[in-house]
Amino acid sequence: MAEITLLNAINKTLDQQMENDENVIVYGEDTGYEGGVFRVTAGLQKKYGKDRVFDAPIAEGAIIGSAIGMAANGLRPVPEIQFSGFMFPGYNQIVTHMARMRNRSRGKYQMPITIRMPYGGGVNALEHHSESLETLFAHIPGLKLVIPSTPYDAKGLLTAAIKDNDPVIFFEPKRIYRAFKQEVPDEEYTVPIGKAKVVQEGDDVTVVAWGAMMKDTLKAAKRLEDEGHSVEVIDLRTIAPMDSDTVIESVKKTGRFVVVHEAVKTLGIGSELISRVNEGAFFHLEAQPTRVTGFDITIPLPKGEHHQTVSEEKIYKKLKEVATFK
Amino acid sequence: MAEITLLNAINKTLDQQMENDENVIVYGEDTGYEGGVFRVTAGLQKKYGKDRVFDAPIAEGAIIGSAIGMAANGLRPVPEIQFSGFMFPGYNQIVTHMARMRNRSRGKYQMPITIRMPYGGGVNALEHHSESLETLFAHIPGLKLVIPSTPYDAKGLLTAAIKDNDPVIFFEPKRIYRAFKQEVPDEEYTVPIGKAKVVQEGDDVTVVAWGAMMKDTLKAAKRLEDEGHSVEVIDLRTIAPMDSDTVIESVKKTGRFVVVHEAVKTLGIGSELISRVNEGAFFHLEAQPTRVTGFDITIPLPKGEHHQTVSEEKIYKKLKEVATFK
Amino acid sequence: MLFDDYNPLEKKQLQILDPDGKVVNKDLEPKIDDETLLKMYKIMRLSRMSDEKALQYQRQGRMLTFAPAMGQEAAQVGPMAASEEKDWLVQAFRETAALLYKGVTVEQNYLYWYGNERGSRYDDGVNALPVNVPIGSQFSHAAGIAYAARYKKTGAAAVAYIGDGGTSHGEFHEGVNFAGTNDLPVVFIIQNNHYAISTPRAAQTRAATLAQKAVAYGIPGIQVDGNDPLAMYVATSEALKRARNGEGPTLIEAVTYRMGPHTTSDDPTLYREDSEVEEWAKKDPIERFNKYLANKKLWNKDKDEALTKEYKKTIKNTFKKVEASEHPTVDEVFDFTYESLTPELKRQKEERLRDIEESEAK
Amino acid sequence: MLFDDYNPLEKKQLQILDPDGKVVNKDLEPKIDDETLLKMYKIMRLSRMSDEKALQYQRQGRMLTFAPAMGQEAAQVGPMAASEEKDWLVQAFRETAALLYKGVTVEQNYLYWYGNERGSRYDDGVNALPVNVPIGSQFSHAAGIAYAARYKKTGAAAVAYIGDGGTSHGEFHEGVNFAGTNDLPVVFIIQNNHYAISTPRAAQTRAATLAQKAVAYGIPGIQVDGNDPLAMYVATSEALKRARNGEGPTLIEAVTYRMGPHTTSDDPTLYREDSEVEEWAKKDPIERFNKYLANKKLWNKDKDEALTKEYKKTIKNTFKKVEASEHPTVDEVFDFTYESLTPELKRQKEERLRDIEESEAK
Ligand SMILES: Cc1ncc(C[n+]2csc(CCOP(=O)(O)OP(=O)(O)O)c2C)c(N)n1
Ligand SMILES: Cc1ncc(C[n+]2csc(CCOP(=O)(O)OP(=O)(O)O)c2C)c(N)n1
Ligand SMILES: [Mg+2]
Ligand SMILES: [Mg+2]
Repeated sequence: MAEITLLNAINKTLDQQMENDENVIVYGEDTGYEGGVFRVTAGLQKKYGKDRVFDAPIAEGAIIGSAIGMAANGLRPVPEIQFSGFMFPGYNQIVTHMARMRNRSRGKYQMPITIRMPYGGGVNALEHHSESLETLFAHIPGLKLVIPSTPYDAKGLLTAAIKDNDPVIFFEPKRIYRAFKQEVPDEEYTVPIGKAKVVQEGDDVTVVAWGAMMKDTLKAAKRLEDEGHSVEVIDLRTIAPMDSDTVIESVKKTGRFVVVHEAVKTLGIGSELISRVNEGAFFHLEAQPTRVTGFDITIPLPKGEHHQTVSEEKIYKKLKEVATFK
Repeated sequence: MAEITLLNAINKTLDQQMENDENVIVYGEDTGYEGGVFRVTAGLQKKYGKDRVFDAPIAEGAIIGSAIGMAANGLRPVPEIQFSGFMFPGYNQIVTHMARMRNRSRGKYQMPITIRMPYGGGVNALEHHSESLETLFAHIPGLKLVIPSTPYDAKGLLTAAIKDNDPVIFFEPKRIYRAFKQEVPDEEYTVPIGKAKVVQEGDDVTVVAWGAMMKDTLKAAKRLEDEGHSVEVIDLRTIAPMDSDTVIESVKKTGRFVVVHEAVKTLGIGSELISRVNEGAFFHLEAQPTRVTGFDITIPLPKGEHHQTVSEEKIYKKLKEVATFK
Repeated sequence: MLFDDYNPLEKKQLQILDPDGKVVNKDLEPKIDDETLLKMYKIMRLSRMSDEKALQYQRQGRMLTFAPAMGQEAAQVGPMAASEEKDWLVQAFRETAALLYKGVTVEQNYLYWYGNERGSRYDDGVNALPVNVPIGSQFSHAAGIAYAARYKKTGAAAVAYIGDGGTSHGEFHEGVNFAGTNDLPVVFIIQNNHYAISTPRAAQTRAATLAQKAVAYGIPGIQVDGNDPLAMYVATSEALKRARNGEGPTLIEAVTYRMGPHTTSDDPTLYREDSEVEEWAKKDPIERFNKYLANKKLWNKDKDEALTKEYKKTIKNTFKKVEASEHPTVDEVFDFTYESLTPELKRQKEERLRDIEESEAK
Repeated sequence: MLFDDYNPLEKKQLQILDPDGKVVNKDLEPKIDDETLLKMYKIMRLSRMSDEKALQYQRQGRMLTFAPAMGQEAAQVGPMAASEEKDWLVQAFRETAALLYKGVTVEQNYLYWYGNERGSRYDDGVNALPVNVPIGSQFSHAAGIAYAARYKKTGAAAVAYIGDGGTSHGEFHEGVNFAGTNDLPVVFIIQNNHYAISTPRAAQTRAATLAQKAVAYGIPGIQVDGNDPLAMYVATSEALKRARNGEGPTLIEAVTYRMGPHTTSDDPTLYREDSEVEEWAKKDPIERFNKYLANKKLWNKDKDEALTKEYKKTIKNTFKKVEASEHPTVDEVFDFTYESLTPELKRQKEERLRDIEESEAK
């Protein structure tokens, strides 16, 4: 068991899954020879050959479309989209085919595809490199969407995704690719898709976050705990299918609810969580359920991005407001 | 002033706007010579020539992309997407450029583009011809989305959309294209974008719907009224920017809230409305805010579509449940 | 070789059987065994008759919208006869004859257009993807299938269809290019039936032929008389040979004509002249092939009449069966969203079942 | 004519000025006035020097990620010199030299890559779209601009850029095809700099040249020595003539080389040999043009040194100005989402202003 980064965990998991299952194929733009612009797939082509790890032409439609064909013919492709902001040219394939092929063929063709894509802001990036597009996947029946916040979960969720017989979008929080290390077992294990994780139990308020926002959320929660409030922190981990049951159970206990995400506010994942909390725990609510999110604007270029950032401070303030509401 | 259908109202509005502004250009797949598969643009090419009304190759990316170029160079294009389910190949242009060009160029290039597309189910159509994809537009900063439910509003909203200096998605409820006629003034007028309409005042419960669902919602409300409940019915009309203020005011009065839409439940427009109602009228709520929506499944082909249909009966039942909740 | 001889840039078009059923290109006449020749003919007839009958039913309000293949049967049956069972068919949405040849039943095909997904679950062993409605998006599926076939060394290739209108789509480009760079075993067939709904071929692209688009991908392209089943057979055979040899994809343009409406929602008289349709009727692929078989003494009028009678009956019975079929159940519309129901979908399904119960109780 | 003589299918490539600055194709040497020749040279130098300096700043942590145009200046300056002020530049994201020629300032360009949208608001009258990050998506913008130009009879054309990698994208296909069917006044220029990040040109497509992709759209295509500013000038002039004559678009492949990293986030030593870079250094467009101007007695060492000195100073001062520039304000990040703020955005903006106030109060 070694201490590794989230990025390293993904690399090792791909390696392990390729080792264990010859049907796993990895490709994308610059994914092969170079090992990806973030080096997530580094070393794989050398180890498994060009047949299993290759560089695709710049054509997200063909990258996802070919994965659909591969899956129909028995492979388990793990294509990479270089940044989630560039998934749009492949979105037609994702929505109109990948998410529907099982249903369309009444189960004849399943789609064991895992699409990896780095997402999220805070890295001083160019336009289209900082988006958080959870909603565009979670709204589509037939898709699953997972987001790890730790190296351990990255391995477990990616392993589960690759073994899943349904298409899984695997969002990689690139801001914390190398932010910290964690002990990750060498053996294969899965973290179940569809199960949120109660990271910290508490009684006064429930806060839900995921991905890169977990760190800031935990810090904000810590500040609140230091001030004597008990905070239940949930890492949603799977965005779709959303484990609202775990969240609702928690809110039934705390009566207060805050959801945190980088994505824009309107129709962000927060809107659905608030609706489900309403549906499941309305009469337990002691304060209005609240979201801490990005504003409804285009992610600014780096010198303006701080205006859009969901900071620890912002989360802390909202948590406090909700926890102390009377 | 003549009694015309919603489809006819759109046709006449396009005609009038082309007449009044030579910068208005209409094109799309089969939009020119034939006048569209629904005949919405019938007669326009003959009247205004091939320079202003033409048939585009089947390439939604180029249809929207060229509209972006036209708009940057001073025109007001009104492209048609044949069915909203086929907007995906153009979605990259919509999200990554059309919605952002004003911001990216800090106001130098505005995007006065109106994209028309028929949407919604209930017409015994093939796969991908029945979708309700509001969320995919309303979630994107920089886009506007309007949906008329009557011939009068169709003309007023389309006129406003074409005159708007921002990109507007104009959803056409094809199920009611020819369902009924209404008096529509010949003169130019606008229905303001961003303003919901209180169609019917009431005190006991607020129900919000739009597009083809208005008819069923009004019928359900009528049944409830007949049983002695007073129902406030709001036609949202503009989905983005969402006029939640009107809805919140109403809920403050009624204390009860139901939203109705054809789209799937998870992250449908209902989720955002419920969240905003929470944010704006939480302490007025006497029952949990509720949604009547499609299920989270792929729209079935015609022989199974009834399973997914949001029927008058379903709306009625939910309205009654909420209105009588104690 | 064939592809060098028939360079689309030199305005060459491959024809073996002329509209009168005469072999005009003896050297290239393929050696197809009698059984296969008869199967080709019969499938063409079955496809045509099932389309015609469905059109009738549609006008009676008994069938829903569908896309008839009438006129394009040769462009579909030729390539299917040239390929093997292990090869994959990746259709667009107008490939009735190709599907029937591949082993899909008239019943399945009818059931699908009748509005039931059960009809697009082809039997195991029938290597064909379901109808693909989003124009252009299927070519990369074919590339992926071919990738998997090569990787698993099954020796199979993919045969993929698109329309003339579909060639304008970005995903056409991406799919062929992806297959090209990877030297994948795919045969890409464009059925140029001269229209995309109302939009004529000329409005799709300035290129003189669609076959010449192959140049963009560094692969061979050929224009073929798409109403000539033998020419389609030969071009596809050559392309499949290349594919299996690891030489990569080929692009075939089948020049044909859509004799019927785009779909049953379409009124072609709005945008094309009857005279044009009549001209093309003279080049009908079925009549042409009938004469060829008759010349070969493989077929005659009596046999033809018997076949017509037989098919009439089976088609009628099939449609009755389809009309009597159970509509999609609650299980069916919910259970194939994922491998297993999510908790939320379970709740929603229960809600739907409750709704049905309540409305039935009334 | 030119496009017939230089058919990419015959493996022809247009060159006028060889790497030693010698005119090897006297017949085609364009008659460019001295002022323009000097402008071309100076812009190439300015572009190169501003890239080099920004790379330095970036290594010091003072500049953010950007995409240097080093090595590709001729492919950008030639076409801009051949076009008129009214013509539109539709860039990809590596067109520093083209932008500078078009009237964008080094300050604006720096400011943009420094992470401020203000830098992509080019002055009124500068007909150029901002940087286009999504690969391939800009070609249809050029088609639309050209459509509007023709419709309004302004006589303007659009000159659009894409990379070799970009040609694989579906939107490349759709954009060129759309322009083709409409005979629009566009010149499409592919800068084949041999790499798309780490991916070599050969992995993008099986086509022997990128110019031959023109065949797919029925338009002329030509491969040009992209490090030769005169050849680029001539090819673009001819293409613009066609465009203005209503003859439609042209596709130009400029064969060049990216001398620097893809962006400053990239390490090219991971995927290419130094020897390759050195080979291309010998074909440098600026040295070549310098020699040409020297031969013409338009330029000399003294002038060059003076220019270097001047540019060093202005670039340094410019960057200082950019470093000292105000970061985007709350107004700026909110107010350009729509023409006017929506009620919800107004609330959100107020929230942001309150947050700032509160944190400043601390
Ligand atoms: C992406 C997309 N856009 C639009 C449509 C609507 N549509 C259905 S068929 C068709 C025309 C197709 O023409 P062609 O490719 O020539 O095939 P044909 O119908 O002639 O067989 C169109 C535009 C669609 N199905 N998909
Ligand atoms: C749609 C899309 N996919 C991926 C990317 C990431 N990306 C940025 S530049 C680039 C390579 C572009 O190569 P090329 O077109 O040859 O241009 P060059 O960088 O060589 O100028 C890629 C893949 C992107 N910007 N857009
Ligand atoms: Mg066609
Ligand atoms: Mg390149």
